[in-house]
Amino acid sequence: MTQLPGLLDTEAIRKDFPILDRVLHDGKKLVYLDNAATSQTPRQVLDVITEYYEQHNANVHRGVHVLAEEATELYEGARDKVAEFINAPSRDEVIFTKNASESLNLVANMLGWADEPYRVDHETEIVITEMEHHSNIVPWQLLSQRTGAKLKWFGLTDDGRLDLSNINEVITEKTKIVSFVLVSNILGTLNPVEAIVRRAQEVGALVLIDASQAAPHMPLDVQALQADFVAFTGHKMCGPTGIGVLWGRQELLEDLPPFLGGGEMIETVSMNSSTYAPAPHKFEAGTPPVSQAIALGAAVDYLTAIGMDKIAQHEHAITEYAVKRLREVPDLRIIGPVTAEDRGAAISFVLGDIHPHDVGQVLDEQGIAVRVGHHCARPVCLRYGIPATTRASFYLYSTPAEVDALVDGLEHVRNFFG
Amino acid sequence: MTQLPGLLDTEAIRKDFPILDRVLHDGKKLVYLDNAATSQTPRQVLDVITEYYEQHNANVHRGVHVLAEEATELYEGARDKVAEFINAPSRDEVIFTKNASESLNLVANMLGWADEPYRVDHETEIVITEMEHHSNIVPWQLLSQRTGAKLKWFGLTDDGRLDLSNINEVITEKTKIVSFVLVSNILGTLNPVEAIVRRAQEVGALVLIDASQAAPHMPLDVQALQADFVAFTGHKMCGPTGIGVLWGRQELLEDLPPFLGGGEMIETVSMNSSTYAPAPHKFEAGTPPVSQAIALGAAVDYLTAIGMDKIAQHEHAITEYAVKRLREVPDLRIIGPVTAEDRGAAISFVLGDIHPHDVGQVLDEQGIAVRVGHHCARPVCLRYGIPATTRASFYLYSTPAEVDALVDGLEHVRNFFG
Amino acid sequence: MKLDSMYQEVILDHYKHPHGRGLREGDAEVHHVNPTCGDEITLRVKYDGSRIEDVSYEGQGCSISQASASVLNDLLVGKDLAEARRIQEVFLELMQSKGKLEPDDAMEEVLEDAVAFAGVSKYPARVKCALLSWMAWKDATAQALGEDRESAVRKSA
Amino acid sequence: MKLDSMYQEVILDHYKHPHGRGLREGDAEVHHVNPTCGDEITLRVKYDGSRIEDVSYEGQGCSISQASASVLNDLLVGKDLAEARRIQEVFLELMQSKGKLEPDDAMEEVLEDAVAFAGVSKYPARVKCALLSWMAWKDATAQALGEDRESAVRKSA
Ligand SMILES: Cc1ncc(COP(=O)(O)O)c(C=O)c1O
Ligand SMILES: Cc1ncc(COP(=O)(O)O)c(C=O)c1O
Repeated sequence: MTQLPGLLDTEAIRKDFPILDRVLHDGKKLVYLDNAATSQTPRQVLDVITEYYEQHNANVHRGVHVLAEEATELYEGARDKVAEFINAPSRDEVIFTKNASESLNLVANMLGWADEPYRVDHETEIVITEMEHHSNIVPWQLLSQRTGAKLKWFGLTDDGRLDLSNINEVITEKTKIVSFVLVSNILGTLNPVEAIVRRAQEVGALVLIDASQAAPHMPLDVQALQADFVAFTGHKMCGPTGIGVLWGRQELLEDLPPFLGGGEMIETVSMNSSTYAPAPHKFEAGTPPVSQAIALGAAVDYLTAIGMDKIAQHEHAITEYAVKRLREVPDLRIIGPVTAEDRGAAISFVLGDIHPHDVGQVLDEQGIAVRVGHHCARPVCLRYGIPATTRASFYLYSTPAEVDALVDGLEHVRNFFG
Repeated sequence: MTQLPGLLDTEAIRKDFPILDRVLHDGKKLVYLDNAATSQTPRQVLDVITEYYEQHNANVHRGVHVLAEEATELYEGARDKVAEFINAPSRDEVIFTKNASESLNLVANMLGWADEPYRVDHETEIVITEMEHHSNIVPWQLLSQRTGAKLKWFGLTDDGRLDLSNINEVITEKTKIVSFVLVSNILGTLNPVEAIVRRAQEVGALVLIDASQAAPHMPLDVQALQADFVAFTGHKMCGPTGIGVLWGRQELLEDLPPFLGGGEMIETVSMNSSTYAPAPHKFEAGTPPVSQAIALGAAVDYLTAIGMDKIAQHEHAITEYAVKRLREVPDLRIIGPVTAEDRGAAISFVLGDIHPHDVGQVLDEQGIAVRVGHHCARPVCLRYGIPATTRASFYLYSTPAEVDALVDGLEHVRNFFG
Repeated sequence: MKLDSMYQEVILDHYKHPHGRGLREGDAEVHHVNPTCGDEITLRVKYDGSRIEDVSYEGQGCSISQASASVLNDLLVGKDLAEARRIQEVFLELMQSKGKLEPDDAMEEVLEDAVAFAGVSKYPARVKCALLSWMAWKDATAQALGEDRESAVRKSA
Repeated sequence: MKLDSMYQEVILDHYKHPHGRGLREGDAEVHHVNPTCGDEITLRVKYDGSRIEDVSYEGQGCSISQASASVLNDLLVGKDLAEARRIQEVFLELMQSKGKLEPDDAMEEVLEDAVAFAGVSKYPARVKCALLSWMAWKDATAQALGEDRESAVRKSA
């Protein structure tokens, strides 16, 4: 077996993930390389979900009975865990949403309804980048259409990086918000936060960072990032579906208006008017995703016990190996950075003129699960003149042997369509 | 043991709910009477959740690999189940949200951004009722503030029913939307849908029904209701947290604009503009609550196997018994209908001048879980001049013995504060 | 091998050597995409009364969607509309059969090369690829004949 | 019985016979609510320099929130602000102790009747009830002395 420096003990880790033992088709063992779409869920997290429903399930915040108190403590305890995980200055800055997309839409909507100085209107500008996930494009297109604000974006260089050469023209005094992805889900690129934040601060624009592909894979420190908001999603970091996070600076969360209205987010309600609870509750209307938040807390415990720095190291080693091996495949072109520097563990590529859909299908027949398509980042495909890509993405349980299986599988694809 | 006609075999049913065996404090068996806040979750649903993560977990819609196909089939299969459960004309009319609150906010936001003839603006009116849950008040207050539309509402009669005497003044030609609760979570009242829908149709207003307290407890037929939208929530009907439903008429869903933007809800995206997928996907931005939807499908299977009519019958019998027994308690005043006719299984009351918080605390000490407070329906408390109520609410596993325990517990409360 | 049931020789042939590809003059043009994977097709129809004079197309996509467009061109050009509709319906039925329909002689007579897609119907994610051009044709026809513009209307951002 | 640790005689006494209840003249008035349960209090403070001349209040709520306001009135009226702040802090510490703090003599000296709330600190949902009037007092004081209006500002719909 290939040995690389910095690898985790994947043999032990893989025992925590029952699904990795699954056998597909006629005896092919699952090679799961679709982690950028969603990660698998360890037994430790599943046990917490079951225990919650078997022992503590109740609606939170509003009860004096034991179950309600336990459920509330578990739910709010999960908030503490997430706050610590991202080094938030205060637990009250952690808002639970249903996914990263809601987190991003939440910010867009808050700014659309905000008072000055935050308000986005027809005299202001919004800045994103060409490598955003659709979930960080469409909310801003909608906001721009609905307020008249101008939507601008950073383009990409040929090697899959942000083109910041015109940063002073893109981010101007009119810019109210700059929203960009920390690690691209299609290119794998890790973006230079500091340069963007510095310019945004210069002009007094708020910064929202989409950390959906970062939070699962590397230590995340919202204070070090110096952003105003950070969004990510539970199902990509060993947590369940149905849970996302928005972190925001406390003063902003105090000043900004609510988005969804309803139970839990109020202070007092009469038919004529209502006042709102302080953040984070102001932004959590209705019964929150209680068991999902608790399970995310368990996922955070799981990841922390292994160590986010160790996970990053492991993925870096795997990525380095994968880039090297993929570059040996004839006719294969990596879309995105072609080294392992400043990149995450998602690698997109095209294979000659074989359509990714066909690549994915033939790989699947061998038990290898990759994603094909535009990966919710169609502008990137347009930018590089390709209809779609095939993407392999790794996580803490990925092994060099799985990289080898992918490379062998691609050989098979080439023969099949050769 | 008290035998009532129409009861379910609760002995068998209770075996499905592990939490009901829980012992609290010093050996007190849990008497869970907080079902209007959230229901408990049967083993059948928990098993489906675990099996999903251990066997099929993948992101939906976008993959060609086996897991992605299985996950998609399970997720879309859950949509079929829910559609059948509510007798929806088409499965594409079922939108998965995170809870009923999001479903209600979704409609409010669609109408705020809609084109004519749906658009809510400063020349139009919104109609709700005084017995709405905060989740069906605050979204309309926000919409009214943000568009200038006038918010109007039906008042309540002294016996806890809607006062429809001035229906023609409340619902007028200016009314764009009438949104009301089918069964009140605080009063228990079952509202007369037909009269309201008829008047709304007369003036061309849309009708949204909040069925959060109805879907879990009685057969729900969206076609029979003749509403335009129906909202409900998973965690009150044996499903998990983190999942809600909005049903809407297909033509409306086609015509109305999206709310949250992002992955999954698009047809095609470029930096300059996007087009949207047809409903329901248009309204499901980002990775949906996959496992939660699947679990809700399992909950629907569970409820259907028992039979919604049988569940309604059971609850009616329990409610009748509970109303009778509670009325025997000295100084107890029921807030809401004092018979079991046209009401659900949530019964609010006040006990002399003992504050509900204290009532709840002393009951809890005996293992009896009730909810106390304003139940996210503070205007109802204001209307009846009370600070809060104690609420006992029943479900398919509730027994006459639990009603007896409640009544004994209240006797204890009276002695304690006597 | 299961894969061979999807990637029949006939399909790979059409994919590598598509028939009637390219955009020519038409009475109506539509652009359809498969949001799942980004497959796209631009398709034009030309009618001579109720006779299909031409179906021309451009697009990008996987072997299944490309081959399917090529087969469509083969099957429909020259046919009368009623006949073409029947072919389309039979093809739709086959594709929605989840691999449970074994094409019989009658079906083979109607679908010719298109029966090769029977294996694709086992793969839900790919059924949409196979249907892309057929849905586009249906839509373009409705537009050309001014029957029903409904399905062509999509809210646009 | 665990319940008795919450509902101490002292607390029930204050609840049934509250001290200093009613609204009288003051330098500042605040209205606080506990969104969890709807408990409300309107509270006024009157200062004579740094001496608390009066704390008057009206409200509705459970035994714990009502008794706590009564005890507050007992403890703070007539005290100097610095001393009152110290009492408030000790009470806060006790309430946040989750039942793990056994009040010693020193604490009893400071809190007098208020030590009876030690048992309440075991019930997270009720801690807010016990603190409602104390938070209102802190807020009203800040307003009366014009120190810090921050905490009084709430966005209103
Ligand atoms: C009548 C009613 N409407 C709406 C809701 C909101 O449901 P959720 O909290 O799941 O959003 C509830 C329950 O809390 C309810 O009882
Ligand atoms: C970079 C990035 N942003 C946002 C999202 C959206 O996350 P979700 O689908 O959980 O809302 C994703 C994943 O799909 C992503 O990769």
